[in-house]
Amino acid sequence: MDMTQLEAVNIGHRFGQRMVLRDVNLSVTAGECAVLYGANGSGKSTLLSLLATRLRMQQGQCRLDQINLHTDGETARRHLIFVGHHSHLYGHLTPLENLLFFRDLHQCTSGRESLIAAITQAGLAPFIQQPIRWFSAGMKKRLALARILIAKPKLLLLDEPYSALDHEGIRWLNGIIETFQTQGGIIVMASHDPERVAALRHTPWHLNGGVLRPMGSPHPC
Amino acid sequence: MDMTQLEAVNIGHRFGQRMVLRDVNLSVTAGECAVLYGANGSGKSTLLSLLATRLRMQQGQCRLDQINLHTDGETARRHLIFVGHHSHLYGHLTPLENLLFFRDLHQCTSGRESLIAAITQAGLAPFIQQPIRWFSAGMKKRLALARILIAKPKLLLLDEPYSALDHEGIRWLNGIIETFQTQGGIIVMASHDPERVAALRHTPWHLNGGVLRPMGSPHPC
Amino acid sequence: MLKAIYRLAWKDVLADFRHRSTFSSMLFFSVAVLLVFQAAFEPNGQEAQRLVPGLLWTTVLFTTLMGLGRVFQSEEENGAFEGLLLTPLPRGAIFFGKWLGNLVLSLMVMIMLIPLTLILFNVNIWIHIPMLLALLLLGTMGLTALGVLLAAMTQTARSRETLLALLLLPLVAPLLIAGVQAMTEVINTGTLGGPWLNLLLIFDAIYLSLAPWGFGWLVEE
Amino acid sequence: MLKAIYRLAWKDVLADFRHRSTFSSMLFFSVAVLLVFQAAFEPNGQEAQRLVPGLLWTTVLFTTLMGLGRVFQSEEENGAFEGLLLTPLPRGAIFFGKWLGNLVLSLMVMIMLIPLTLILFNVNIWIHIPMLLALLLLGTMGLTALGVLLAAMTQTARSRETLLALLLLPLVAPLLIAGVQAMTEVINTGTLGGPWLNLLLIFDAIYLSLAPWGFGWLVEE
Amino acid sequence: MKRLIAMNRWLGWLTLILLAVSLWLVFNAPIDYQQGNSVRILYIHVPSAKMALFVYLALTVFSIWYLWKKSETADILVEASAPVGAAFALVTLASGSIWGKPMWGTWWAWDARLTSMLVLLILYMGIIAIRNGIDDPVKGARATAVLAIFGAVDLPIIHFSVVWWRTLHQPPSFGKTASAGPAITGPLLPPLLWMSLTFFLLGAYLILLKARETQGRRTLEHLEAQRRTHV
Ligand code: HEM
Ligand SMILES: Nc1ncnc2c1ncn2[C@@H]1O[C@H](COP(=O)(O)OP(=O)(O)OP(=O)(O)O)[C@@H](O)[C@H]1O
Ligand SMILES: Nc1ncnc2c1ncn2[C@@H]1O[C@H](COP(=O)(O)OP(=O)(O)OP(=O)(O)O)[C@@H](O)[C@H]1O
Ligand SMILES: [Mg+2]
Ligand SMILES: [Mg+2]
Repeated sequence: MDMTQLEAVNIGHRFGQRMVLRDVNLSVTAGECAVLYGANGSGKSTLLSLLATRLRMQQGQCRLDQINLHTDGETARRHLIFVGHHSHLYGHLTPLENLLFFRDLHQCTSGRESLIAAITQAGLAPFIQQPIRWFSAGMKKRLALARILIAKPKLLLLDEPYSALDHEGIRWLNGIIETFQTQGGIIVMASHDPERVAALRHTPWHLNGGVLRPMGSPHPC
Repeated sequence: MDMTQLEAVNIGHRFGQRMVLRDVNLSVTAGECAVLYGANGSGKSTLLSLLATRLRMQQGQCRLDQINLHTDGETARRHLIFVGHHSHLYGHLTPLENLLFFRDLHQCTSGRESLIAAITQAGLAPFIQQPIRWFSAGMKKRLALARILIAKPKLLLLDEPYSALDHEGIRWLNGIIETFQTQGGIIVMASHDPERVAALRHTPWHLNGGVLRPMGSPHPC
Repeated sequence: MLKAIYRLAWKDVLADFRHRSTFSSMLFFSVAVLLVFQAAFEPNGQEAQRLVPGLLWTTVLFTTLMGLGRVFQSEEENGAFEGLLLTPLPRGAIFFGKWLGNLVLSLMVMIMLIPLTLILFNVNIWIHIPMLLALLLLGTMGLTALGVLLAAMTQTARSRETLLALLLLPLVAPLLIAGVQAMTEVINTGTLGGPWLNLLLIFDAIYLSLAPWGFGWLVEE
Repeated sequence: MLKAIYRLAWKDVLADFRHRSTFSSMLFFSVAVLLVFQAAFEPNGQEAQRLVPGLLWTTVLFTTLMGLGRVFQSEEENGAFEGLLLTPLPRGAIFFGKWLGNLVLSLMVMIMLIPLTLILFNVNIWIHIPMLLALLLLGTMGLTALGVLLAAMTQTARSRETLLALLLLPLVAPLLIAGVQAMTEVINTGTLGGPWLNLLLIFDAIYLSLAPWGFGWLVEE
Repeated sequence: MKRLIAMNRWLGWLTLILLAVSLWLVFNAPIDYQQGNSVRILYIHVPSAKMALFVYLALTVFSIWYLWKKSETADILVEASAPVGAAFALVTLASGSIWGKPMWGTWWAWDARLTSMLVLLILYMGIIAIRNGIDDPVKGARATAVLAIFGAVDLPIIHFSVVWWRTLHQPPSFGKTASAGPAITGPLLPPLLWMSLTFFLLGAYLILLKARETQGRRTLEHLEAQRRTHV
């Protein structure tokens, strides 16, 4: 099998007149986890949205293996999962219904049992019959993250995945990420939490003034 | 001046048939910061909503100085500020308009300049003319927190205040909290982040199975 | 407190009006409704005069209905409605803020709508315009009170708009009938008065006195 | 892909329909609209027959309009619409999923609405029912296509309903006029055909072929 | 609540017996010289019309009780009465229309009573819809109660419509206000009274049945939730 690879070249992005990203170059190979640090409003979420094909690429190019994210969004989306600030869940559906819906729309093949297993792993088994509207912040986050377990993506995009999770939830997530890494997946993550990322094998990057630079030390500020 | 005091006695709460809090007793005096730890879904946000008079008290009693939170919600709300998971901001208004609206509805007396000063402190001065809909997660959080600066509450309720904030934002927030403590305010905060709270003078509590217990060591888990 | 009510109305209507011209879109909507009626019914000369009261009232009713869906929409994002309930205002004040905002908007639409209808349907009853306007305004006061209450009621419901419409129409039917009959009387006899007007006033009084109270019950947790 | 379209329609409508009363609310809303028209216009015996096409079409229009607000409502919470756009489905499929769900619901309402209208307005044209239904269905196909498109367009705009209706009505006016005329012909001559029917078909073809394409453009950022 | 439910079985049998008696009376009642056999619709139409109004009255009382005391029993009763009332309203409208065809020569006319009865049916449907449409049980209960109280404005309009406005519909023909028009007297009256009593009991029986089902469902949901939390 070929090594999976994500290659972003000279990405630039502006909102109105404001240049948020300039000449961003990012290259991540199989099993690697790139962590984006940067101040509030520095453009981390914007970069992730670009990689997730949510925003239209304005400048530069980005490919995941042979797939050009810019021109071939549909194929690209088949191989990536993005868990962002929002949980993308339907409040009136139960956890299981949410995952079933996700599975069908992403055309995954996982059976019902594996969905239930994912929910159990996330610690939500007692709530499997309840509409998720009244879930606590952390419970929603766990369910959003449980989607990683049912699709088998090549690329995982995480925007502040640790927020709202408790201690045990963080361990669970780090476990998932590690497994994903050993299976040759690619991860790009935005975070403000060097302490939590520390447990992972990762490459830190720093985004400042729209420019992305690799960071020497694993402990930034 | 009397010492301000928050006194919650035997608070219980159920959602439908599920008992989320049982016999919670919490007493916080002026200048103290009580930090609630607990697993996801353990009821921290619920407890804060009760203290904020957002949920109706089902069992037990709670008073802030002489004010009974249960029976005299309107007076109580005059003396407290709650910054929760949601920012409670209007997407189509600018930061200044949002704060003006907040000020008028809370019947605070702070002038326009002090609002602008608060926005500047939060690091949002460059964006003062933009509707906040497109702000990044951290920028919204900063604006939500800036409200603390314009009202002079006795009680501050914070639900995971550190999430989405960058390193500098956290320092800023901790500064605000410290000032607030020295002025004799009361803080109750829910968090999953012992590392960040560590910088504060605080009393840790642990919520488990609906029961609230003081925690011995300042570093839980 | 009056200031707070004004502020609330201001946020909903005037700020909106300033940037986005809700007003003109409501006006265009009502003109479009008139056009649809014209296309559907093709009334001839005599018919038209008889139909004018019905046309005006149904147009005002559907325009208000469209506007009402919007009342709580801006409150949804970022949980802003919760923020409103955390202010020290009595619930009645929040209700009247919302009511006032909507009423002002409807009034402005009506001022334009009446002459437009007379022109489009070629009916020569220009001297009655002040009385027509007064009647519509009276009707809209009750209509809006009921509408704001129902909008608050259906805010968290699924298929919100459908439900709002379903609940509003039967409840306003008596008000509508009274309004149409009173207006027919004005057009035929040139005088404002009689039992239908009294009925209209009674319904206004009932709805305006009960609605704030009902609103308080609804939003209490 | 067909499965995904079906799934989308299912989530929006059928699941809702299974345990909730969306369908009956829409049906009774349309009855209420009939009632409002009766109260407003009070047509007599002969007038009624002439008005039936107009009544049916305006009622269907308002009912569809009310239903459309619902289309994207469940997508708002937790940014679920963004989640939909992150699936590997082509945008057209998402459009058709939404369209199908709405069409099915409208169709069911119309099947009940036609006999009810004939009974309530005491018009004896029972033998034409299949043709009336066919005409309404044809019209609704185009109407719903346009409606879903505009609901998506105005989704992020404030004053969504107003704007939606504002944009929808002028575009729909030609379709509506063609429908009313074709139906009048059916009632008068008992035959389905002629230039108005062709016009209806042409509008349907245009809206249905352009709308998915427009949808793709709109949701792209 | 428990006691009410225990009563229910007896109520059921009683209703059945009364139904038999009244049906016997109905089919032995004389045929009206003007209206022919179709007069028998009267025995369905009038009691169900009275019940449609009465159930709404009860619904209003339950709603006030709920808002005041926050009693779950009241909430369950509100939820249970709405469909029963809607059924009675539907029967009234259907039987009225069927009767109207031979009597007035049309299924439907827009007179005040008929229209306000239609409004009542729509209101019932609105109450059912909002009850089902809100996920949060407490919010849903409160919204339903407030709506029901607002809808009560329609009740006097229906009842007095025949007095206030000149209508096609029969004016009241028994009871205190029976002054104008031909009153129902003689042999027609006893079966009507029996039938009214039967319908009253039937209404109470149905409401309690539905209430029991609702309560059972809620308990089941609770047990289910508990079981899952403990496993
Ligand atoms: C769809 C059509 C009809 C509707 C909705 C309707 C509705 C009602 C209602 C609501 C009542 C009870 C009023 C009260 O208790 O305050 C009633 C009573 C009655 N209706 Fe009808 N009705 C309809 C058609 C008819 C027809 C066609 C007849 C016979 C010609 C009829 C004869 C009566 C009589 C005799 C009473 C008893 C009067 C009284 O005691 O108040 N109805 N109807
Ligand atoms: N859709 C948009 N339209 C206009 N401006 C936008 C939009 N999205 C983001 N921005 C702006 O782009 C900048 C970067 O936002 P982004 O969300 O990428 O920041 P971030 O690095 O994720 O910050 P945080 O750490 O607070 O999450 C911000 O100044 C924001 O206001
Ligand atoms: N309005 C509500 N209706 C029903 N259940 C609710 C409601 N609000 C919260 N819950 C339930 O109460 C429990 C406690 O929720 P809460 O939000 O207080 O947890 P939390 O301690 O804040 O968790 P987190 O750390 O994830 O934020 C959860 O199981 C949640 O599902
Ligand atoms: Mg971000
Ligand atoms: Mg929480």
